Amino acid sequence: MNKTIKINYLSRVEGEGGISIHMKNGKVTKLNLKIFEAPRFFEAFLVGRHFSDVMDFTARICGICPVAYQMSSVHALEKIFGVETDKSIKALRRLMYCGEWIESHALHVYLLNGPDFYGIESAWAGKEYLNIAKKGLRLKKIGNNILSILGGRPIHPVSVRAGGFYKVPHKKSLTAMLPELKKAYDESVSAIKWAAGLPFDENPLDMGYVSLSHDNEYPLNEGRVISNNGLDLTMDGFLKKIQEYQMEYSTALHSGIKEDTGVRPYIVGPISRLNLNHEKLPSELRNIIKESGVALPIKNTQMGIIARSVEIAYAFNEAIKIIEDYEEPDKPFIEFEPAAGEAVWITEAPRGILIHRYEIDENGYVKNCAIIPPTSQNLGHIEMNIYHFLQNNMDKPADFIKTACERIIRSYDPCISCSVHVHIHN
Amino acid sequence: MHDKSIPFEAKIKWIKKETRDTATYALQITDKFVQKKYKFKPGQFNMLYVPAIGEAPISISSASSDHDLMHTIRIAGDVTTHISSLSTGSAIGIRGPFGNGWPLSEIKERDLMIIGGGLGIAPLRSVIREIVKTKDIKRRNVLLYGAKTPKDIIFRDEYPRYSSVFEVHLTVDKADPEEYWHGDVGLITGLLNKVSFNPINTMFFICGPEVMMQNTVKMLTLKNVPAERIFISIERNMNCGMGICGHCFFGPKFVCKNGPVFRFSEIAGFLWIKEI
Amino acid sequence: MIIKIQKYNLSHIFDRLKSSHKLIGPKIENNAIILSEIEFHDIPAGYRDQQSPGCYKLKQGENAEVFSFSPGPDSFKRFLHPPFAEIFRFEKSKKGITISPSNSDEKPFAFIGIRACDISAMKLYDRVFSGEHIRDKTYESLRKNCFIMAVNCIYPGDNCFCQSIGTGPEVKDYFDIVITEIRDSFILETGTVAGERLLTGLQQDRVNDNDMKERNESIQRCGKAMKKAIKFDELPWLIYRNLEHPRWAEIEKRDLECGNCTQVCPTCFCNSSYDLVSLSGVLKKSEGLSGVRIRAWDSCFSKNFARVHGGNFRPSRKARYRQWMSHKLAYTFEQFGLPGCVGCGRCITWCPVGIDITHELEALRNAR
Amino acid sequence: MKKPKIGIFKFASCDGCQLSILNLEDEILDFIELFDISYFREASDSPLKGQFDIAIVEGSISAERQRQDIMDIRERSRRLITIGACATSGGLQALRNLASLSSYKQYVYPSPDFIDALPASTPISEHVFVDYELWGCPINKEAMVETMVSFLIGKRPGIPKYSLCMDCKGKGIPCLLVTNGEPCLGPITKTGCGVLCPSFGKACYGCFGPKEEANIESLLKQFQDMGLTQNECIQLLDKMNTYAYRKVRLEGR
Ligand SMILES: Cc1cc2nc3c(=O)[nH]c(=O)nc-3n(C[C@H](O)[C@H](O)[C@H](O)COP(=O)(O)OP(=O)(O)OC[C@H]3O[C@@H](n4cnc5c(N)ncnc54)[C@H](O)[C@@H]3O)c2cc1C
Ligand code: SF4
Ligand code: SF4
Ligand code: SF4
Repeated sequence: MNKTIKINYLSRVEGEGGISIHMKNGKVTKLNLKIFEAPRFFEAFLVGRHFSDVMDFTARICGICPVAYQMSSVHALEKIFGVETDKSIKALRRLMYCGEWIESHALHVYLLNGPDFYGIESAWAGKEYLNIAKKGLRLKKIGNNILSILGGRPIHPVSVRAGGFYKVPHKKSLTAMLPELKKAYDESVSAIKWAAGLPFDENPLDMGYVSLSHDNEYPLNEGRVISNNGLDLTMDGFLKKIQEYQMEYSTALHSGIKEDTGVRPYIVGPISRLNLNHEKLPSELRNIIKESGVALPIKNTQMGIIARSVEIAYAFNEAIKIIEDYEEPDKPFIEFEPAAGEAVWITEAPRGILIHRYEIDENGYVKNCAIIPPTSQNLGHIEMNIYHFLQNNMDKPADFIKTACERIIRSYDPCISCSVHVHIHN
Repeated sequence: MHDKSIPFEAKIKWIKKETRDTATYALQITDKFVQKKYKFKPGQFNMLYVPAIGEAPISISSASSDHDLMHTIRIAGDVTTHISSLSTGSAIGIRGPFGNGWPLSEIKERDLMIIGGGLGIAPLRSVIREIVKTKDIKRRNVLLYGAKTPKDIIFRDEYPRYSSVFEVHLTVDKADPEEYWHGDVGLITGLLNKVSFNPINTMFFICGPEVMMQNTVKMLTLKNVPAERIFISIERNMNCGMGICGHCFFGPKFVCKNGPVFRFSEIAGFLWIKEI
Repeated sequence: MIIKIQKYNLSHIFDRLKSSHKLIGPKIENNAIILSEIEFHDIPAGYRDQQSPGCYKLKQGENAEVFSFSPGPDSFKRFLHPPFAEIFRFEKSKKGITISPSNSDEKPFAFIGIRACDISAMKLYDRVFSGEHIRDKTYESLRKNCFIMAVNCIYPGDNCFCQSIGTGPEVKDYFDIVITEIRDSFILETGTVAGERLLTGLQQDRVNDNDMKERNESIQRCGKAMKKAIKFDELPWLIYRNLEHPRWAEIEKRDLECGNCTQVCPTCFCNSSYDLVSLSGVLKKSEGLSGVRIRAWDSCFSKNFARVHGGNFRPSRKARYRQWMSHKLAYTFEQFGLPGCVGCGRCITWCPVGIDITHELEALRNAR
Repeated sequence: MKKPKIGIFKFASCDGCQLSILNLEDEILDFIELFDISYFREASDSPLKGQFDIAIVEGSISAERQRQDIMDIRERSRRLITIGACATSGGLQALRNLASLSSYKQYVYPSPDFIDALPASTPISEHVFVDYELWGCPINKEAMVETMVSFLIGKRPGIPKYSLCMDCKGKGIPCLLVTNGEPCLGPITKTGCGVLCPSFGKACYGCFGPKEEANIESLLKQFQDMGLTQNECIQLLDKMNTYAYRKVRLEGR
């Protein structure tokens, strides 16, 4: 029995991609997750630019998670220049990231992924779903507001610079947000239960989860890279541990963890973060997870929607804490002299760890750079996941397989625009 | 004083099509009180307002003795296009009247020559109708009007009536082969050469495209008409109509407030300066 | 009424004024002196600014005087002629059009530390927006009951030339109170009953002849110290004679047309009105529309400013620059009987490429 | 009145401008009420078919496949609006137009031959007729609303083309160029962002592209007088709207 399944253009994912599958005699003979988003060559034209352009440029890789790019790059640069920012700057950056997590996760949970569970083609295709979508938009808006206060606008904010911020907000303008943040937090907590109650297909998969880990916080901007398979590496160490490779059908590079037997796919993102760091969550959230009957670790990627919902609630919680503790710094940024050097930095983008590596010359210009976005790290894993699914569902009708594959892909919240800007570093 | 920055409502009473892109609209001011208080002079204009689209300055083309308040409008851009899509009974906003109007007091003892080009006849119609109403034929009244083609002649059916009081001369830039045309062909300046007048005792009211006015004025000056006797109505971009927005500057003049009618001698120094 | 007070006593006047007015005065923000709602301690006492064409530097003052600085980019204009003002709301339905004028019921402004040049500009504004023939409600509602606490300049800014126009440095009229700083005191003169009422019962000293002498001398000294000047009596003819001078084409090369000069100019009033409709203002069911009419700052430097259907009266940059300068130095006299340039020097300082109106005027004088 | 049919299309871009539409939040439901969004990959499954009253296009043309697609979309659409720096001026990725494609491919990809990329990243208007261009990186959502409302009620969108400085002054922000000597692109850049960078004390870096008749040479000369090198000046312009700024400079010559 031969079967060919093709999705020319994936919808409700960010960027341009498709998939083509071929099965023959009960075997999957071809499984190509095609990424045909046109390449934009970011790493190439970053070379020769002044370091101060880096945050503005890399933000343009992705309109959904620009802050992630700014965070990975600004920390990498600060590491090169030996700049240690003070406590309140660190807190503000964390707050900014919370805004982005909320905005990005809410978009995915309510507008992109949510409709899958209701069998509709878009968030506005059904009257019943519209109220759920509205709630999502409300949460998303608050995430955007956080970003607007800190960076002027939610997409490509303008305030991040090496050493701190161009300008930091007054405490007043932040505390003004507290009432709506608290309301949103409550709403997002009950949304965890909603997410946990959605119908999930059976497709458990043993996976290699990878995320940052930090001694006393849920990871965002700092930490070591760990996995459930015993990995525990510094940021530099992790970059050495992975291998990037190009597939003929994809403008995005894939990557995997180097092992004696070859490269092994791994998964990054909310599921990994939650599985590896849930004990860093506030106890209230831990209880909610338990009450909702969610068994950790999550082994089904469809349940990513739960992990995202948990993280939305966490981000609200964290934002409230940060704002309440916030003290305006004396100066929005620390002065420094740029110096030659190189560094790797990894932060937790909404979709998982985002790796940046820069080499700067003595005048402060970029000599070399590499960016490995979370989605390209996940590509191999997505293929593996689909492969696994196909093996158990080979006999199902093509339409069923098609929808299921699309749902699997979507459950990773892949950001294809991001993924095509990778650069082989080794 | 009425706040002229706030429009009031009027309803379209009737519409008469003049040419393919121009029509005359009779308006009735809705509010009785405003209606009563609303007074204008020939040559003044209103800012017509289509909510959400914007405003356009439009001359009043009726005489104050006319029963209806009329505007004759050519489709030019957003606002005028929207007006052209309105029908009888539709509402429109008005602010005004604005501007100074034609100096009727100055023609008392003199002959009058009205020179209109294209749509420039609209604000002049106001004067024409006023004079026709009063049958003032002690003086010599001449009307020269030029349009692009016979089809573009505005108020075409009205000239026979005006000829009881005015010597009417029509000309077109180009005769239309499809239509019988027995009038003149050529620019308005050509017509001016054919009509005799007393340069010392005639007043000139001119309105039309800026080049036409420039050339007409040039010729009149050559024919020894004193600059004080020539009045022209100027067009500029307008936004407020009352001298606070600065869009309509013509040299030191606000066209909306000091004009749109200017004595040529007042602005002679600026008329020839490019991009003033 | 003329009185003398100890400097710190000014804060009591502030307190009194605060109950009825919004105090608008100088304050440092982002390395420059701007105007905003202030407290007494916000006044950048002792600061000096160094200004040159296209350059402004604020120096933490060693000066003993409180009002030793000169005006920054801001002026009363932002408050009386807001950059963005709602004129009315409209609603159109099948039935007709409803217009509801927008009103603000905020406290009136008190302008603290406003200088002679800006007072001159305010006089002009009063004529522009509420002259003989027009009453602009938007302006009038903001202007009504304003309190003017002016200051006589005793140091000129580096780009000031009000002396040569006669618009400063002394505040001669149009004030409720005018302050002159002498050593450790302020001399306060009142110009209106409102001014007098504010000062009654305040702890004060007698003003003697010496004080007044010192007052007059320091203002005079300030006038003499100005580095810039224009030949005022040659205006407007110098401009009218030279409307087609080749210099305009030369300026065109440098001119950025960014509009900074017009926006900082306290006499530039040009604006554009337009309707704003949001998506929810398009009422699908009733085929109606609702929205607001906005009046926003504009400038003769915007290309669309002189645009009409099918054309533009000032298509070239040089014509637009000429329009600006001619309006400032020539047209306004004819329009309103007041100078359109009050000599504050703002357009010189805040022009990013430092085009200097006094130099350009000089250049026009020179043979072609 | 039937709802106008809208298609939202993407080419080489970051998705930020499309996201600005979803970021309308409060107004997105009105948007759906007033328009029939019949194609929007990022948010909906419905397939590409039929004609459109408005095609909203994000992203630049940088692969042969895209060149074909944009012509197809244009033929199906009554109006075509480009949104964002990528679609209107080639975007940040147009920086690669300055270098050779093969060297770029080699820099990024181990097997460059698999990659379909045109030698340059170009704005939509280089390929098909564009009815209206919305600038910005990303676009401003109010401008998006104004454009869509204008389409509905039949008028020209009232989006200014003058400099950022005009609005910067309106906001009362002291000029960074004059007070701090920062090389701010405000004087030659179109307004539209809401004066973000100057309000953060950062020099404008030109998200909204050149203003009408930008006098770039004069500003660059000023920057050089302030001590910037030629290379620094060029790099200021070579950002998201490099293609547009370069075009203005070439045409100015
Ligand atoms: C005193 C006077 C009397 C007139 N009398 C008549 C008359 O009797 N009959 C008649 O038909 N016409 C008359 N006109 C001409 C008439 O006002 C114009 O044809 C009319 O303004 C066109 O308006 P519109 O909105 O249709 O055209 P548009 O060109 O769409 O708009 C006109 C105005 O909108 C603004 N505008 C347009 N586009 C832009 C843009 N891209 N950016 C910024 N601003 C823009 C401009 O301020 C412009 O003035 C008169 C004009 C004046 C000054
Ligand atoms: S015309 Fe120009 S110079 Fe005159 S007030 Fe208006 S903006 Fe200022
Ligand atoms: S213009 Fe900017 S924000 Fe818009 S898609 Fe392109 S990179 Fe993203
Ligand atoms: S800061 Fe920039 S945008 Fe603002 S006025 Fe100065 S040059 Fe213009």
